[in-house]
Amino acid sequence: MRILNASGCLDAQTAPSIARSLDAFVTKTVTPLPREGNAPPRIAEVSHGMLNSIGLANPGLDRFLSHTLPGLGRLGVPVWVSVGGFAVGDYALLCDRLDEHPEVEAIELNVSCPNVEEVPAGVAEIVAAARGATGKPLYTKLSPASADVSEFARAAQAAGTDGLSLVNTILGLALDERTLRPVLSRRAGGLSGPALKPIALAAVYACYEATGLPIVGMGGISSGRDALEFLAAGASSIALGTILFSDPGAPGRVRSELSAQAEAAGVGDPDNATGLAHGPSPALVQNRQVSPSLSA
Amino acid sequence: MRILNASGCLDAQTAPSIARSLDAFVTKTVTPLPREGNAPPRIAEVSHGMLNSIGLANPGLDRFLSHTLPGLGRLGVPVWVSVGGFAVGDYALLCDRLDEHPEVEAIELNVSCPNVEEVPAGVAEIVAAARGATGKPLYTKLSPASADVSEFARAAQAAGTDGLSLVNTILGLALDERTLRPVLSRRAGGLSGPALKPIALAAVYACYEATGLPIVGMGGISSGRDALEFLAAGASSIALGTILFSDPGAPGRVRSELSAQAEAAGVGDPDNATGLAHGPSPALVQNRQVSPSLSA
Amino acid sequence: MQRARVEVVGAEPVGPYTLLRVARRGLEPGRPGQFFMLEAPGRPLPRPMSLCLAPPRELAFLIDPVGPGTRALASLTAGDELRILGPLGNGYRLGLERPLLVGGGIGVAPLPYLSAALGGPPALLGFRSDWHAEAAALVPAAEIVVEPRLVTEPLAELGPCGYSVLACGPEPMLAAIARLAPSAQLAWEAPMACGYGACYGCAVELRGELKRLCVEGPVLAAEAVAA
Amino acid sequence: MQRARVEVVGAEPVGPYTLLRVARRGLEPGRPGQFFMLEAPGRPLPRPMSLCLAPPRELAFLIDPVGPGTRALASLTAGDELRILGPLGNGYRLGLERPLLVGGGIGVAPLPYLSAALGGPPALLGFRSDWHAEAAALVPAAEIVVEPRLVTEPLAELGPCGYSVLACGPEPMLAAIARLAPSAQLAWEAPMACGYGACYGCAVELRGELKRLCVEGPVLAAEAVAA
Ligand SMILES: Cc1cc2nc3c(=O)[nH]c(=O)nc-3n(C[C@H](O)[C@H](O)[C@H](O)COP(=O)(O)OP(=O)(O)OC[C@H]3O[C@@H](n4cnc5c(N)ncnc54)[C@H](O)[C@@H]3O)c2cc1C
Ligand SMILES: Cc1cc2nc3c(=O)[nH]c(=O)nc-3n(C[C@H](O)[C@H](O)[C@H](O)COP(=O)(O)OP(=O)(O)OC[C@H]3O[C@@H](n4cnc5c(N)ncnc54)[C@H](O)[C@@H]3O)c2cc1C
Ligand SMILES: Cc1cc2nc3c(=O)[nH]c(=O)nc-3n(C[C@H](O)[C@H](O)[C@H](O)COP(=O)(O)O)c2cc1C
Ligand SMILES: Cc1cc2nc3c(=O)[nH]c(=O)nc-3n(C[C@H](O)[C@H](O)[C@H](O)COP(=O)(O)O)c2cc1C
Ligand code: FES
Ligand code: FES
Repeated sequence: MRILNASGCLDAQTAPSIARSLDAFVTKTVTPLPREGNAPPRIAEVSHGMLNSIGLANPGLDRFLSHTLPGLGRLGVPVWVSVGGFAVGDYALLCDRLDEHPEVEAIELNVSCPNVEEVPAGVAEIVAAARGATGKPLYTKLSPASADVSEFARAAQAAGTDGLSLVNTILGLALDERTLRPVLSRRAGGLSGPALKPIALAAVYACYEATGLPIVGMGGISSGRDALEFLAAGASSIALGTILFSDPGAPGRVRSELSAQAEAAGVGDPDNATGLAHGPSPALVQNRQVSPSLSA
Repeated sequence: MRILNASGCLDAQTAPSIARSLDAFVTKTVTPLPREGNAPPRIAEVSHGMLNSIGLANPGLDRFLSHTLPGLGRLGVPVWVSVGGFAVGDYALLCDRLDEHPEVEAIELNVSCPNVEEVPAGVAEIVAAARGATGKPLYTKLSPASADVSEFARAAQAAGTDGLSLVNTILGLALDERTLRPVLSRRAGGLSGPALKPIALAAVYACYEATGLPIVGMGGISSGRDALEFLAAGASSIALGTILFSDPGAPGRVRSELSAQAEAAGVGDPDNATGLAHGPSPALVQNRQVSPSLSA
Repeated sequence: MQRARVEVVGAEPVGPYTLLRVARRGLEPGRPGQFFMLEAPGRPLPRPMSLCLAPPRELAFLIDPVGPGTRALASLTAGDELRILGPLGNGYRLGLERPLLVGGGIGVAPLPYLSAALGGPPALLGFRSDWHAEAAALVPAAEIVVEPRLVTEPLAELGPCGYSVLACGPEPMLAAIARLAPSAQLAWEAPMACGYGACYGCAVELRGELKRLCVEGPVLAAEAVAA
Repeated sequence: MQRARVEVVGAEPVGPYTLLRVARRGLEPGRPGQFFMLEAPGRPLPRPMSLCLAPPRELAFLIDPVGPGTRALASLTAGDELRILGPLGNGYRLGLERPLLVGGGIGVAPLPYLSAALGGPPALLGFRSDWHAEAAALVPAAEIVVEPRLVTEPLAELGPCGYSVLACGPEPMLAAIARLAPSAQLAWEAPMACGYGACYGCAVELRGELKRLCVEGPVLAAEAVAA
């Protein structure tokens, strides 16, 4: 069980000590060419989370490899590189170039960024292309915005992904308190934080059942209890995103809360928690406690 | 601007006075045959909302027409009937039978219930079939669980829907505090309440922009402020769901809060608020106040 | 069914439970076995609670803190305000020859008010521990049974001696009583979002059909339950 | 950048604003113009606030309640606790020949601490009303301008007389100052989720490129801004 940061939610260069408090650092999504991202305003708070329309601001692959990666290599924690593109070839190119770099432990395929006009081609194609370009572990990151996310997970598995990162944000809107106009210049943005948690948990549960692949669970995780639930739903590691903004100490806090919670739940080591929510029919388990069914 | 209940969130027979406090009453989704719904437990609370897996429990069309509808006709408020099925023909049948009944003001096509194994056929087909079967106003109810809900809205418009009901729930999961097993016997259930609001607001905004159709906005509306935001995003009416469980007096409260909010926002009558969030580039509006862009 | 925003008058511990007393504010206490939906501070949904006592100008609820909602309710203090709705559902049928109250654990909650309505009939109360059994003080003329012994044992010993049993408690206990005393009236539980028939979440199986417990119950005739 | 959970020592109204004083708890006050991220009770994200004053063992912030986060912060009272992070960003460059402080509205916030660091240089403060102008009392040697008159008017009258301007205020004012005094140091604002470079939400356009204001600023040389 490892605690990572969610891609785009931490810059190891401006906050190295926080990056070192993680079991692995995940970069903001890198694209083949540099991107400034969307016009500001590009973040907005909502009652139980936040919206972002950063739009994959990043230095581009070349500059990332020449200026960013070397520093990350000296961090002292494993580095995962998140990659994104607008065509299958982009992913192949990115993975091919990253493959040579020993500092890179794994590659996360962001096939689900909601903030770019261009829609990425089918998940399967992307994963297959990436698989062909690198031997490094591939984690495919999916959005929960579909009728059945497990179909995408199965497609990714068939195409050779080693694991899944669940979930990315889902589109939301916030209106300015005074003007009633969208706060974000792009109008809608990706919803993250506590409001996303039940949706993310459902995605992790469904994809674990459908694929059995290792899953990095994320979406509104703010406490050790949340982390434990993601593990129980099927995650083998968890990632912290929005919570890092209000509590940069979250990695350490969540880690200790998780150990306590796992103890309390009688699980012992958090590693034993993965998949606990599956198994014996929950209906039965429920009956022993609250069954609203009167058939004794 | 009318205030309705969200389908499945109020029974006019057990709470007629609450039903009468609405501008129109919407029935729980009726299916051709009776349905008991899913096995309990089929509701669960989450931090910022709730999950349900009721599964369209309803008496079925025949009994609805013979036993339920006559009573609803005597309520004194317009009646909308929500219909659902598992094949295009179901919707045609339901609309055809309802068409004869003057008590029915409008029909809501629930093409998005996440709690039934069977996936309804394409939205366009369903709407077209329903359109062919009735002259009554048709409101197509969509789920926000798709990459682009406005595509579904356009399809419904092309097929002849008169309006849209946005949004239905999106799948979520809750684990039991003690057992870490899913609380619901169906595991996942539809997420509703405050957590859904930003997602619903984005759907209303996108579908209004895409179709200009009348929209009944819903999803976490708990206050007059929430209602005003749904109107600004493009709704011409709003529906109250989950809030009715904790505050059956919500219709009256939200109505008065909304008038006050509309006044405060300088809109005057809430009817004038529809679509306010559209229009002049929000980016510009923002710049006049908080612009994070320094190019003066 | 009425609604009101009421003020907390007091909250006292009773063993592991909390007796929450709120101002009546024009709300009827209703019939024993009926319940109220109490706003649980910070939670999206209210929680169903049986009326435990109806002191003048007050309504009192006995709360077992089993999760977030009940913990929030149990931590309310005098002066706090909360929304409450009720009385709801169908209570116990009264006017019985020889009533016998039977409660298990937090199932004791509706019995004090019921006992008062029936003029203090005999009662049989089962608890997990002596600490939990402190709640028995709320019920006059109560015989107390503490685990490992179960209330159903003395009940079985009584045999078919014409008592009309009115019970509330955990499901296995109620199921056992249904077998011992087919004429019993039993108060059941189910997760409830609304309490007034709106959400269909409280479905329970009655005579092989799913029904809304908040509408048909929570008090049901034992026969109705026989699966 | 340090983190701490601190206690509110006091919160006093200053015109429409609130002066929130918290215990230092080992946090450095930092350089004038730097800011802290303050947990806004009940809100998912913290809010950036310039350090206004640094009394012994305290940090003080001047808060303009413009929305949910600042309203929550302004309603804190002595004894409440909140998480705070800082000092963050780049403050004003000090050691200037003839410093002149210029503030507009809540832009007065960082000036009291800055004024103390510079030994009470002259200051020019603009406000929407006399009520708002009460905040000027926090800055020694301040000339006050109330709308319809704007601070930029007396500033223009001063002409190019060798003052080094250090300013904070609404964007139009800063933009105007940038034109009047190219050597000025200006403290800008942008919505911020993290304050330490993690979210890329505070992007602002510098020399034609989007940069993170919390990393490059919030205090920037006027030239840097020229679009
Ligand atoms: C008609 C009616 C009357 C009731 N009267 C009382 C009363 O007078 N006093 C009182 O303390 N409680 C009463 N209850 C039970 C009470 O409503 C629930 O315990 C409460 O809703 C649980 O909410 P929670 O958020 O605290 O726990 P939840 O998060 O809902 O559940 C916490 C844990 O308790 C278990 N649980 C959930 N629901 C129940 C339940 N109904 N009973 C037991 N365990 C449960 C869950 O499995 C979970 O592990 C009544 C219930 C009903 C339906
Ligand atoms: C580096 C820095 C230092 C700051 N120092 C202070 C300070 O010392 N004292 C202080 O009161 N404020 C300060 N601010 C501004 C303050 O952080 C914002 O006003 C606050 O975040 C708004 O949050 P809210 O939830 O109250 O309002 P929001 O809901 O975010 O906004 C409410 C309304 O105010 C408008 N608004 C949003 N953000 C801003 C903003 N940054 N400035 C003006 N209007 C805005 C919005 O358009 C909206 O209509 C500073 C900002 C930055 C970036
Ligand atoms: C400001 C911000 C920027 C993000 N940027 C990226 C990104 O570049 N690539 C990516 O795959 N996900 C990105 N995400 C999504 C997060 O990695 C994560 O999937 C999502 O925020 C849910 O986790 P959380 O609720 O804990 O934040 C971003 C999220 C936020 C809030
Ligand atoms: C208990 C419950 C039952 C529901 N049943 C239905 C239904 O039968 N048909 C339907 O179209 N939507 C149904 N919904 C969805 C609501 O109509 C509404 O779309 C959703 O709850 C979002 O609104 P809210 O957040 O205000 O509750 C149900 C929702 C809940 C909570
Ligand atoms: S609790 Fe909602 S229908 Fe019974
Ligand atoms: S506020 Fe997050 S990067 Fe500047």
